[in-house]
Amino acid sequence: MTAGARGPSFRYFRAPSALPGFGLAFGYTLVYLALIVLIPMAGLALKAASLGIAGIIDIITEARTLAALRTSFGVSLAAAGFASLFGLAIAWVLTRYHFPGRRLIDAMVDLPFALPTAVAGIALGAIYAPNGWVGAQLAPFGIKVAFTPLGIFVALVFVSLPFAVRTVQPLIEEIDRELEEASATLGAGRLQTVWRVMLPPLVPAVLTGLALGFARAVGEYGSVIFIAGNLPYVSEIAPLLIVIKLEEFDYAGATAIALIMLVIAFSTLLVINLIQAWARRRFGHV
Amino acid sequence: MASVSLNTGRLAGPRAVSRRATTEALLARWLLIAITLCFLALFLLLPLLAVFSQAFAAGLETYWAALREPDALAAVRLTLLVAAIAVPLNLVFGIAASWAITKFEFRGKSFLITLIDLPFSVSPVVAGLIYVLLFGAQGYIGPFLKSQGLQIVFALPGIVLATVFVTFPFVARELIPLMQQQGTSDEEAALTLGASGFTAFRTVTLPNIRWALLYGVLLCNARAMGEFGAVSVVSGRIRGMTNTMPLQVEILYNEYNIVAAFAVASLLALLALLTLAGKSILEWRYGDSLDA
Amino acid sequence: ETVLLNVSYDPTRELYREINAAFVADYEKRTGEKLTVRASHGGSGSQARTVIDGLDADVVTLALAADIDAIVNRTDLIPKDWQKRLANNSSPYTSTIVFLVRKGNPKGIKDWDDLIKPGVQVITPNPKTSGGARWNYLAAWGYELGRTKSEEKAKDFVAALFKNVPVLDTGARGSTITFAQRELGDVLLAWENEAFLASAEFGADKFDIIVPSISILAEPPVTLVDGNVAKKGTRKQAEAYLNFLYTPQAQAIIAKHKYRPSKPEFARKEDLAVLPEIKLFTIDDVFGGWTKVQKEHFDNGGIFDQIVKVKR
Amino acid sequence: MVTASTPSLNAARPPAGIRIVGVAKDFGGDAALRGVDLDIAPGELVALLGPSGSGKTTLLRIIAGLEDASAGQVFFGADDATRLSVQERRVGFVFQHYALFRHMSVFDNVAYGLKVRPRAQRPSKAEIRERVLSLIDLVQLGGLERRYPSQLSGGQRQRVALARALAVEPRVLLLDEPFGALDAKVRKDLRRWLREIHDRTGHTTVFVTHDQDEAMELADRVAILNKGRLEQVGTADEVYEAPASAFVMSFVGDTVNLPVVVRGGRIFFGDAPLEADVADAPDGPAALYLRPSNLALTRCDEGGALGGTVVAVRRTANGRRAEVLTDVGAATVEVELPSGKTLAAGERVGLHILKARLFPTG
Amino acid sequence: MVTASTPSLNAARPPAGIRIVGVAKDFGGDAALRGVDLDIAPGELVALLGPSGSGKTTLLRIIAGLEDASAGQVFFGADDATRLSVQERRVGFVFQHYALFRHMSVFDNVAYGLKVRPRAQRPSKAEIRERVLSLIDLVQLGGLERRYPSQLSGGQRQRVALARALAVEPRVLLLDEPFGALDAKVRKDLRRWLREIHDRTGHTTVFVTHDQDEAMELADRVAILNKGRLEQVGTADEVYEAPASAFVMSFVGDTVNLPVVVRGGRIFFGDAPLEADVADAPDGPAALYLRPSNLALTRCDEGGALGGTVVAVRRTANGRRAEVLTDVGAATVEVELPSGKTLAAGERVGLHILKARLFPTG
Ligand SMILES: Nc1ncnc2c1ncn2[C@@H]1O[C@H](COP(=O)(O)OP(=O)(O)OP(=O)(O)O)[C@@H](O)[C@H]1O
Ligand SMILES: Nc1ncnc2c1ncn2[C@@H]1O[C@H](COP(=O)(O)OP(=O)(O)OP(=O)(O)O)[C@@H](O)[C@H]1O
Ligand SMILES: [Mg+2]
Ligand SMILES: [Mg+2]
Ligand SMILES: O=S(=O)([O-])[O-]
Repeated sequence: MTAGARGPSFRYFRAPSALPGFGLAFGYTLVYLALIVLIPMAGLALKAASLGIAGIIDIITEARTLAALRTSFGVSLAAAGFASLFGLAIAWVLTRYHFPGRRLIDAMVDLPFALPTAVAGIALGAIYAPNGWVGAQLAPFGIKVAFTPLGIFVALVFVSLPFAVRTVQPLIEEIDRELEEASATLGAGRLQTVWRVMLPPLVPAVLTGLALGFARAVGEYGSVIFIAGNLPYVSEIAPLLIVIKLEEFDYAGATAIALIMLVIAFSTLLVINLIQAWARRRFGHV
Repeated sequence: MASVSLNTGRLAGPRAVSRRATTEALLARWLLIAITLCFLALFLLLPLLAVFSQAFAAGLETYWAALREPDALAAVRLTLLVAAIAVPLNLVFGIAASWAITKFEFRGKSFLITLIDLPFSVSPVVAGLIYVLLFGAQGYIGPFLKSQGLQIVFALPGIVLATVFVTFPFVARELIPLMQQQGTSDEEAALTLGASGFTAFRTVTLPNIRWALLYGVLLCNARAMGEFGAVSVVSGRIRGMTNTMPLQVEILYNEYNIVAAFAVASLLALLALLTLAGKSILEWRYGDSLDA
Repeated sequence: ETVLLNVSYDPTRELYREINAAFVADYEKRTGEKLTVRASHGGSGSQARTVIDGLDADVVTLALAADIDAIVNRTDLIPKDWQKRLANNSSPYTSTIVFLVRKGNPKGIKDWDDLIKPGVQVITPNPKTSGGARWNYLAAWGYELGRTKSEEKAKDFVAALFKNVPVLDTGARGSTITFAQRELGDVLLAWENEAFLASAEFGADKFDIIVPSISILAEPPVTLVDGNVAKKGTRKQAEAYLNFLYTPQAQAIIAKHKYRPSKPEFARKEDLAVLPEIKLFTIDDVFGGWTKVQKEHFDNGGIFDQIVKVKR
Repeated sequence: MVTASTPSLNAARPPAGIRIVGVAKDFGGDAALRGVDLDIAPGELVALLGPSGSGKTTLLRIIAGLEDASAGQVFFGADDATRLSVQERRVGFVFQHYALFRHMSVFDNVAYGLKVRPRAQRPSKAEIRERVLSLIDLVQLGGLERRYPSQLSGGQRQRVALARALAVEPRVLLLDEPFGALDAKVRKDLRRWLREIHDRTGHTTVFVTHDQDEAMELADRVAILNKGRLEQVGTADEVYEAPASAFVMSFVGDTVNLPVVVRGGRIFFGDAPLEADVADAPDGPAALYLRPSNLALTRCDEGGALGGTVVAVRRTANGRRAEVLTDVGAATVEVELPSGKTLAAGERVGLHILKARLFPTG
Repeated sequence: MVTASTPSLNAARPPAGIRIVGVAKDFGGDAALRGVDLDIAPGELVALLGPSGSGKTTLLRIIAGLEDASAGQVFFGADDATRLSVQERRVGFVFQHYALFRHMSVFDNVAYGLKVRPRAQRPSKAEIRERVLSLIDLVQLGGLERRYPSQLSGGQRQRVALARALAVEPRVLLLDEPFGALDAKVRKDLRRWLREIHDRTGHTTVFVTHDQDEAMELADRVAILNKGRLEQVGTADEVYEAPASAFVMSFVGDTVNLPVVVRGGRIFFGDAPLEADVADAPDGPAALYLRPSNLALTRCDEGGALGGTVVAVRRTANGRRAEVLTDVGAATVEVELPSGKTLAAGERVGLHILKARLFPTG
């Protein structure tokens, strides 16, 4: 970039730099972002706006919509929470213990990232159906997984698991051995050390993982529809309701629900950022 | 596993006593490992096994036949084509975005990062919907484009767009933390040595990020080939034309062709496994240059 | 090369695969022109939606007239009088709704009123998105209405029936899978052809087909999408395709796939023989046509919505 | 300065001495420690000094019980500490990088050791509060008790770490390069302050450093480790004036080192006999060590002086030094210049050895 | 040492001087640089010395063109460098953390600047090879050219960085705390070695450091920055002996600082008049700065001496210092002890000021 382009008029927007290519890279980023994400989203907003606030509220307060949103958010929260809990344990085991096959298992945690959701859906459906490998074991106890909200839960645990593990794992790796030793020299037993010294700094990461997993779970479609049963008021999720509304030619309804989900997605991102800002202030890291 | 005897009482000797300072009791460790293994087996391993066992349930012959079916082949071809378009697009975008974000200071940077992250948390179904709203025959610009003979939704462009949307942040996400950590001094060094901006990028920046880039591309590709929700909304499900592999899985499944469904699924699962293997190899060999 | 796109509904996958092949061969023989016919399948409602949103269908072959009406109402692709353009209300075949139960009929299901018994699990797709499900719904309604002559009772009856539904798939095929493969539920309300197909696919030793005392005459209509063929210049071929459906060759194929051909004389005797005798009522007789039914029962806030709302 | 009297801060019981007997440690490669014996008197402050990798940290961790010795024993007073777990040893350990709990305020960090005690031994809340606050006062952080570690400077963090270690009334206090991560200026301040605290509380203290200044200034005695072996233990003066080995001599303070040969009690550098004042030495090759300040500059032709040429004169922070290339042996020797004396490169000078030590080599 | 003659390493043309005129820099907060003027002669080695945050790096980056000045100009010889891009300035820049290209071998790192030249100016492969190898020899890394940066020690990496910067025949050489990340021992070695290289290649060199020893030892002249302002530029002796400000005095070398009052040309510390030897000073409060070596110990009752009590005697690496609490003013003063002299805490002494400087305060 020439000296001229680094003139004062630019400075209020960005700090000058000797490195070239900002204009090109930034411009391309914006244009691409606008084309792929912003303009289409604006279309959604426009469509929703034509409904008016009252119209939107009408649609999303429909009993069936509310039920679907409740199912989506409730089960997603439960699943992300469950995944976070086990994710913490898994991350702990993978970073702190050495046992045969650890690397393999570590690699496997990313499976839900890489495995297409539809494949996961039919596979989970096949396993947890009353005649599947696991479902058949549970059936005698009257526990039904597939085609119940529990099935949604299973699918969503599957998709949110890697978020839970991968956000805490680096932090566990980073735990300063000296902290544990300091705690021990101060007289704390192992359980006290884990509970009072090692876990609290992980809380923001666990929350971040939970929020990421939740955001992903709420939007998940592919794996859920194969295992959910899709019963209105019981096991119907919001993304499916969007599809159903679309198939009923109810664009307005679909848009309104999509909008609500977008708002939730935005808020979740916001919450994640807040958690991270807070953690940075408090712990000096995320 | 560390070999620590359980009787770590005072008489057990010094070795056993002090190890406790930084690790849990043996029993607790075993318990945790067992829980982990069970959990992962139940949620990750079993589905994977299910895919392959069902795919081969009727023997190898049937398996191959299912994959040689013209519709299946068409789906494979379409999926590869979509990934071949979407991944490079997002690759270029990822590099440009992370260059702008990590090498320069400007206002609204964190807002921009949030926007880039947004597609991660948007439901794939919504991702499909927004393109239908925009490009559908009832949409904002669909009728105009259609009058120009341009078919977006229910055709390749729509499928590509939806795929690009859901895989949008993958490469950028992988690069930004790494490049942030690497700072600008390497590029500055190159400049002081007389390299032009582009030369510096080509000879210094790119090699510095190559493994993270590859990793980002692997994940982006896996997701691009596996996307279901968004694509199903914009696909139109035309046999042999607009069905990607995941959609083909659903279709076969719906035609009672369970073996064929799982056969195609097994291809996707294989792709996932290859992706993970590639990632593990990268991490193992180039761990430090992947560090975020 | 000319490509025709037939947008159809779920259970016709196997049917149109064979018909398409036959038509392409026939058309080439007659005109020397090579054609490709592509098919798209899904829940009937959702298929109509994709056409409305711009899917370039040359012909639509859907589960019920209301779905084609939806296209008519929301676009100008198809003229209003489409149903008059072809014989038999544009339905080259008809079908009906029967019950598929598990082998030996352990719950002893004989007729519609067995479906509302406590403890009986009924599998049907969602009437909002599936054409088949709407026929299911209307058949049940018509049965009770015919028995009691009371709209109220009919509504309660259908509500009770849906209370016994544990899973609502979006298409007929999804429900069949749920019932047959995932072994959920005691009885599947299915297209007649779908019931036969399930038996064939999963083994006749697994299911019994139960024919209720009365059912509905389902008339899946077909039509040309004039707007699209005009643009693509495929009118000639698309019309030929639809007309082919009424030919002896196609009618035979239709019967083979357990649909009821509009011209049974062209079907093979043994194919017709397996189709049971069944008393059928029509939608026009009992409900006064699709337009009315759609508005009263299935539109937003309609009776179906009220029924499932009450369910909770 | 803290003015309030803080009686409760002194070790509740009299401080214990530490006895280290034949401690060795082997990590699999080279031995990290080889038969270290060290007696530390109750209330004494000993600095462990040595180059990187000499085993200082290892020895400290063995004392604390964070590491097991491969051989040997550690006694706290009369107790065999080797049989005690870390928790039971009650050591106050201060880490180089503070190891503060980042999610706890200063107050909670300091209180931690008291709060995790079994209920029976735990002081009441009010007692804890009082004790913690007086400790925070002791380390001169009064008023900062609600801050978090990330809101403190490095020096302040290290003081919190010390207060935390002191809170549990440790029997011995162990510090592993506590000021290693700090600026030179802050280090200097903290060093004096630590000595004051020590004098006030009277803990038996072991202090690891690789900074000789720090060790000399702070400690009652300095223990010098080299490659896992204890080379010398003594006061700063003893170590400086009477180093037990060539390593100690060159590690503590600046030295000039000349390769010489002893023949019949006389010392030869090259061919030139040196009139260095050293104790009787066995014949054979040896290294003559001396301090830059133990060299006097004379006129070049003066008898007995080592002739040389000034190569450069450099400023140091507190004076100037000349680099002289000797005529014989071609060794480069640093000489402290008396203030005011000027010398230019190229000038010829004579060197006179005032004091030196001889260590046999070969 | 390298013996091969390396004529091609000397700057192809005579080295350019650097002239900095009124350079200021403003990052939005406090000004990082305020009107800095500095003339650097061709071939000179100037050290930029100053505390953290004083603007050293900023000034260096402005010279290199990596940062734009908010005001002022930089000249390389007669050329206005402000109008040149980074590439056109041809500076050799050495970064604190090396900034070596990790994916290139030592050879490729050093060759980089030659390889990226436009084809017309690019030397032939053989020439590049020869030049790079002789540079690698120059920095004493002969034989390591196929290693990767990760296989080198910190000191070796920094030497590669220097060779890389030299390879492009820079007009000026800029080093930003090049040894900041290294051990004290390695720093010391590299420092001399750098001076040798500089003397051999004759580049105009600017060297940033916050280590006074390094600056004093290495540089022809030292430029002292404080809060973005240039406080003094001069040789090491000038800066040490005749500091231009209180800041320079206390930043360079150890100082003792007494708050005094000047009345009628005489200096009072508390009530006591001091017979310090300072130039004429205006009346009013002032700070008297002196070096520990500028204090002489006398008998306590000697006339004119400042009475005090020894608080502590500490070893330093190369001698001993006494801390003395003065009777009047209760200031703590450090005094260098002549070698051999012993003093105990509690002893009474007199202090005699040999030399001091006065800076008005208030
Ligand atoms: N956990 C360990 N595993 C293997 N070797 C170790 C371990 N800890 C220390 N060592 C080795 O033991 C030797 C002594 O290390 P130690 O940390 O005690 O040195 P130190 O004197 O503290 O050095 P520094 O000044 O660098 O901290 C070194 O050679 C080191 O490599
Ligand atoms: N890119 C920047 N943006 C904002 N402020 C900056 C930037 N770079 C430097 N500063 C500020 O300018 C002042 C001078 O910084 P500079 O890095 O030049 O100091 P320095 O003398 O090199 O310090 P150090 O010894 O710590 O490297 C500091 O107050 C610093 O915070
Ligand atoms: Mg150490
Ligand atoms: Mg700097
Ligand atoms: O295909 S259906 O419309 O009948 O579901």
